[in-house]
Amino acid sequence: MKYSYYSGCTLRTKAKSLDVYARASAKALGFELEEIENWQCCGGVYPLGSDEIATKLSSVRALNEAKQKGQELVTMCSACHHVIKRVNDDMKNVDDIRTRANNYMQLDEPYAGETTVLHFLEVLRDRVGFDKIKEKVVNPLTGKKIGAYYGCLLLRPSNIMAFDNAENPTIMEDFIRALGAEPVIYPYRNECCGGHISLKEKERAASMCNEIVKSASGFGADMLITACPLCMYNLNKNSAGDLPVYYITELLAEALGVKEEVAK
Amino acid sequence: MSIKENEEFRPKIVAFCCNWCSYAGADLAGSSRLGYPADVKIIRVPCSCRVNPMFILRAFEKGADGVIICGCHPGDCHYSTGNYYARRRMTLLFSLLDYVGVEKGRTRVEWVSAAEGVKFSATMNEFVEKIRSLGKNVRLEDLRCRN
Amino acid sequence: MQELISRIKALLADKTVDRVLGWKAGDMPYNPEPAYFETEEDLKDFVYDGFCGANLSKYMIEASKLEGKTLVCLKPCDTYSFNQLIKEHRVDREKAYIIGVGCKGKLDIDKIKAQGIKGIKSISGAEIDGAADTLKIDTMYGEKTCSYADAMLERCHVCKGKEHMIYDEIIGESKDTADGNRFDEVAKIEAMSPEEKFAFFQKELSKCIRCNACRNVCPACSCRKCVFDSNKFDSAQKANVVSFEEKMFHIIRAFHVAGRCTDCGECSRVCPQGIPLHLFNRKFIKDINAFYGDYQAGADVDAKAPLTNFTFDDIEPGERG
Amino acid sequence: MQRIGVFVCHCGSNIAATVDVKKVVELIKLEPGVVHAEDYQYMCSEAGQEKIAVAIREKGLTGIVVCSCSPRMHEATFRKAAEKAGINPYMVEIANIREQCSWIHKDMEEATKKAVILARAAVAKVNLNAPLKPGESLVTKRALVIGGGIAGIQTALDIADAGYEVDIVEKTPSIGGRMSQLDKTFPTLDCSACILTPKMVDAAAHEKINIYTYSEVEKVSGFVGDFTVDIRKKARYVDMDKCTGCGVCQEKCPSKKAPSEFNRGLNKRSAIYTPFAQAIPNVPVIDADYCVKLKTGKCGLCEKVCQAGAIDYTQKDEIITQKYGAIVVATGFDVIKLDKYDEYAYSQSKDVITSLELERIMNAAGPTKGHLERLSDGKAPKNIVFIQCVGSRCSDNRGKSYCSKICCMYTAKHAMLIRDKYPDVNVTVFYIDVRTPGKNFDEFYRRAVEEYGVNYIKGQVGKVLPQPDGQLLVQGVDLIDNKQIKMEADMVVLAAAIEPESSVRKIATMLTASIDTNNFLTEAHPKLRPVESPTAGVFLSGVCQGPKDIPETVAQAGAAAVKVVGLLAKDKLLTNPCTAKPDELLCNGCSTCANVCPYGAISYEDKLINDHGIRETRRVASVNSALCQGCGACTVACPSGCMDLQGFSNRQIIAEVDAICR
Amino acid sequence: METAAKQADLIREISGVNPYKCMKCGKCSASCPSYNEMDIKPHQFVSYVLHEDIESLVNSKSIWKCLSCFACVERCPRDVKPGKLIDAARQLVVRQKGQDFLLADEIPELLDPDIPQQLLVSAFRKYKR
Repeated sequence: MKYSYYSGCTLRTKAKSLDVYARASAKALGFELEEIENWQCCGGVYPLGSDEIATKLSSVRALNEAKQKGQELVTMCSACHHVIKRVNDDMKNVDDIRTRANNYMQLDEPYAGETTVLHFLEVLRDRVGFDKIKEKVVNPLTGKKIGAYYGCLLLRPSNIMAFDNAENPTIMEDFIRALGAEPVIYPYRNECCGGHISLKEKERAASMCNEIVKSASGFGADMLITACPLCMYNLNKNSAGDLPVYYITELLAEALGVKEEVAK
Repeated sequence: MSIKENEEFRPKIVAFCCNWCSYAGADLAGSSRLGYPADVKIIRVPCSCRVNPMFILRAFEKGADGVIICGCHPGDCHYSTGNYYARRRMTLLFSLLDYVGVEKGRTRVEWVSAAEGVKFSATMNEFVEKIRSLGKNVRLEDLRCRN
Repeated sequence: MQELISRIKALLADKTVDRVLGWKAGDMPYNPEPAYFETEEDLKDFVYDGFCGANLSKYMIEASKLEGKTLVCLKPCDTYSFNQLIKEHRVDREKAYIIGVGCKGKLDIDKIKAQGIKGIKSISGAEIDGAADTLKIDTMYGEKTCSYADAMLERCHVCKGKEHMIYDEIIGESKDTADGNRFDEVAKIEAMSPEEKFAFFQKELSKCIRCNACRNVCPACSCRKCVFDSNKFDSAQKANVVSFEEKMFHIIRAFHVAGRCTDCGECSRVCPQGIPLHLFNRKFIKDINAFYGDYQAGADVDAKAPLTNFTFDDIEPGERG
Repeated sequence: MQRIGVFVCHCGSNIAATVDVKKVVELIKLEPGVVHAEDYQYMCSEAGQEKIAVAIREKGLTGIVVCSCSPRMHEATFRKAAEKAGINPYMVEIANIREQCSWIHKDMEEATKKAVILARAAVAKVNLNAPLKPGESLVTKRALVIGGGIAGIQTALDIADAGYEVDIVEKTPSIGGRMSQLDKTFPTLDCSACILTPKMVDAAAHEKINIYTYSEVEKVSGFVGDFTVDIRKKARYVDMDKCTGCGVCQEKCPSKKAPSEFNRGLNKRSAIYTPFAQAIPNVPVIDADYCVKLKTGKCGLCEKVCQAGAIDYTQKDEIITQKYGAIVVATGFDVIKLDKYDEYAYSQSKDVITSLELERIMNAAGPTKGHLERLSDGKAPKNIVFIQCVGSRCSDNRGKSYCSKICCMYTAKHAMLIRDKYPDVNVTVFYIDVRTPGKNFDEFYRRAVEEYGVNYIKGQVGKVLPQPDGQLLVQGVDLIDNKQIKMEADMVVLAAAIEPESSVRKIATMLTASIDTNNFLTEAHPKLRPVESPTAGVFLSGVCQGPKDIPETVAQAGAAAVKVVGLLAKDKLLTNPCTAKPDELLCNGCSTCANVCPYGAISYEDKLINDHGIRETRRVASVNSALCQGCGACTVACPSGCMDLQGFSNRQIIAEVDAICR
Repeated sequence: METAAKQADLIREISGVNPYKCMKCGKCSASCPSYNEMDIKPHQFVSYVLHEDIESLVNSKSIWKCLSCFACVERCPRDVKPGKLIDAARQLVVRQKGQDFLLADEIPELLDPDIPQQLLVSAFRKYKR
């Protein structure tokens, strides 16, 4: 099975490991992430203004390329996923945006939201299946107590993201269970890490991250996992650093026994 | 300016409403002051199944630009099954009208309950808008080649 | 045909039947017409060949009122109409003795003429006992030939099958003639733009002279009094005030027979203006099949007709088609 | 040609402010058949009706058109007036120029033009009207009440006291309904069971009331005065005649893992059970999903210990068919599922509960024997937070758009009861508005604040965050102080929205009673006929019609009962004369009409017909006008136009179409 | 005054929010993680737009404090989506006044070697035109 893959800027630089572990794990699980050509940065934040078109076009290009190939589009970074998924929803359901974006794009065939956007975790849950992953695990992470950190962008707004129950999600917990570890459920897993404010307001980001880490460790977590490089940065840099934070793919690669391979 | 207003196309629209749900829905739209264009004129029938295709064609023959039939929601017919028959009849009739080249939007069926004044008004606004965009009904009024 | 005639004679002779409903030779070799035969003597004019396209089932409505039994010759497709009439209590099965006659496809004289064959004196090869391969036509300009299939009515190319749905006995062989898809023509129109559709039907229906031939021949159009002849809808037939009336007439006629029309094709066969009227009925049949499941009127007397039936999940008007 | 009089009503300014009534009068006079036209302030008034009578007498009118409000409002009034003045009531037609004209249009010229057209259509119709005479049908003197909660019980008692037989059909093993689950009631704080149980006993003991518990309505046919209903009596596996209600079977039953419906699943019950101690009938049922004997064939303990020999594992569902003159729907409500409100951590913490669950916790027969304690660890709470409007007043797709009406009051009740019994417990209520319309209601709420020191905060809660130590961190806002609040609580109580009981949709469909988008049954008129369904003979009692509290429910139950009694008191009903009528000369005898008739009103007979001199026996349709309800399905099924509907004939409707399109 | 009405219209248009739907429950403000940093609170944005006091909104520091975490959007029982109003007000500022919350000169000292590109991109989008 092949998927179109949108890595995004950070996964090619600061968050390389998130990317390489994902590809290695995909291979081990029998699917391939085919990076789309000439992708452009998604912009990091979804342009909320209903009259903003230009800032949505990079997503439309990626979506259209996947459509041309007849593939589903897989994303990894929470921000990219949020932006692309929402732009796709606009293209599908908002007449005005679709018309104007297509006027800009001048494609052979107008794009109208035909592509399915999947987050890597959704591929694992809905295409591969956590049961199957469980079978493929060679190094079960037995005994590890892991707090899943979702953040905001993957889940909200739930009517568009349609990723999981926004207030009581389960996908990462099921993922953790599939890897043989024990999920720790704590109420701050869908609270914001501070996001972009950490550039100018480090202290505020720090206090928000500390709340998250405190809650997770209070419930007995000994590590956190995330799918987002910015969350990763904030949790690492702007918290007291009591808990190690890993990318979801790193743990997956480890459990599947392909982590060493990547290191080589 | 007033000339332009006069020129504005005001369609003739006949709405058949079943007595139990849709006519009551229209009354509710009225008592809630939910307006819709005066182009719509309602004919009360006991049930949507009372609407004979003959009535619809007659309306078009006499110059109507759009015909809409409103009945109880499927499952809620006052006579248990009337709207089911109406649904089949109208499905086939509308499909045939489309087949002979009559614009699809000129006919419509909508299920409106007695509690749906808002829906009634919204539906009528939408329908009038649609008919205005389609313009005057010429296809059904006159089929024969002139000359 | 000899087998058929001798059997008929026998049934008349032993008083099993009081009269026979069949076809009598016309003034031309290609225009036999429906007729009653009451004596052996009458039967000398009896004919059954490729030109006997007329569906006799409708005549049984009146025949059912007569004393005694009427023998009626029904082609396979006619038996659907007869069944439908039974379902609607219009004919009396007890009053009918049905001989299912074989059919090798019925011929359309206009198709022969369209091939440039004129001044026809006689035609051979149309006999029911023949192979139905080639027609030999003796004309004022010499002998011409024509392939049987090329001279067949449109309806025979999309034949429902040569099985009789109801009969007392079957006489004569049939030959499968179906080589086309019944709904191709309809699909072609459906694929047109609204403007093209309109232009197509405007052109066809403009030819209508309201002669009512279609109505009179149609076995489903068997009302004692047509709505267009009564004052029930203030729609009594009269000089056309507006030209809309043809359309109204044909749409309503098609609607009234929807779910009841067996697609016997008689309406198109008899139309003096050559309007393909079956295209209305077939559109309804196609829609009914698509929306509510396959249904063939006249195949099963006990089946619920599509317009007197429903399901909770039926599609909504305007949704498809 | 008719002699038609047209009467245009001003309806005060309701019509006259937007429609130029004088102009309508002037223009309608030009219509064929119109010999008289006038306008008046209020046509429906005594004086207005008198004007009609005078015109009928003086001008010899044969038909009447009243341009006024909806025919659903005053058609009957004007028909009666016409009848009194000596013409057939069905010679009256209404042009609806209020609801469908003056109230929805603003431009006077446009509205006037439309009013004239509507009047013209009505005149065109009346020109073709014919006098009609209603038939009669007999009334079955027995009522059915669907639902055995306080609404159903009260309706049944009131009907029975008037001397008519009543059957109550209740889906659960006991009557009592939601009220039996409540601990106390507002605004008096008396014990719910203490006031409900006597009513349950009265109903059970009443010689005119017959109770089918553990039963459901399966099929309804017929019409007002003559309904036929199939009731499914589900297999109880206990013989109701033999059982003494001793309760030994429930004690001995080894399967005690079934969640107790009565206690909202907060504790378990045995497989053989009565829902609660005061259940009526006091006869248990066996829950087939949990009974070891019914599932595996082994066990049979209850049978062994039952001295009365009442256990019968072979019992089957039973269908009872009964005739009724009237049906009352009293199906009640349930609280909504909270799976879309996980920000309040209902599914994550046992200490976040609904108010109805709190009722059970506060109740002596509840899972904690009436002690206020946390379900997670059994500790006594010190701080309790109540959150209002959970799922009510929501226009997103998660909740209900309506106000559930009872939550403000029961929350005040809960707060007060807790502060009264446990004065050291702090109670905080987050509210959007406190709605207390009702006698002594606001006083009640104020007592909670002023006398009981309940802390009311105007603002909502955004999220409830369970803490590692088991506390609940409540993050909310105080809109008056303009402060975000984070407070710790031991328990959070959610005022979850209420919604109609889920079975109501099915029942409404069977009864052809209409239902709104929220599944509440629709009343015939929101103000003037609040306890009647638009379907004749079907009445509404309690929350199935809309949110209401106990006093309102009881009041409505009584009102519904009066309507039923008023109906059952009649021996015969006049039937709608607008029935189908075949023209025998045109009938083909094809039976198509009979195939679409929902009432089986059409039959066929062989009849000697004289068709313009031709005499023959024909198979022709005949309509039983007592059965025909006048839907008109047959008229369209009939290809020849032989079948027509009186009062809505083909020619009348065509005339209306022509008048509108002219 | 006319400009105020125009500004309010513009905000309504950019955000696609209908402030009339608000029932003033405050759940947005109850959910907001930046509440304490804001001078004008999320629920107040709705009424400010309703009262066409856009001047106060564009001068508010709240527009730079919103994290776009969508908690208010997710939980609003009336589908008002106050977060979109805040962003629209921010848009007005960066579009019309060319004002930046982030100056080019500031950036070097804010950088640290671990900063992911994503952070810079997002911050640019949120703070600058």
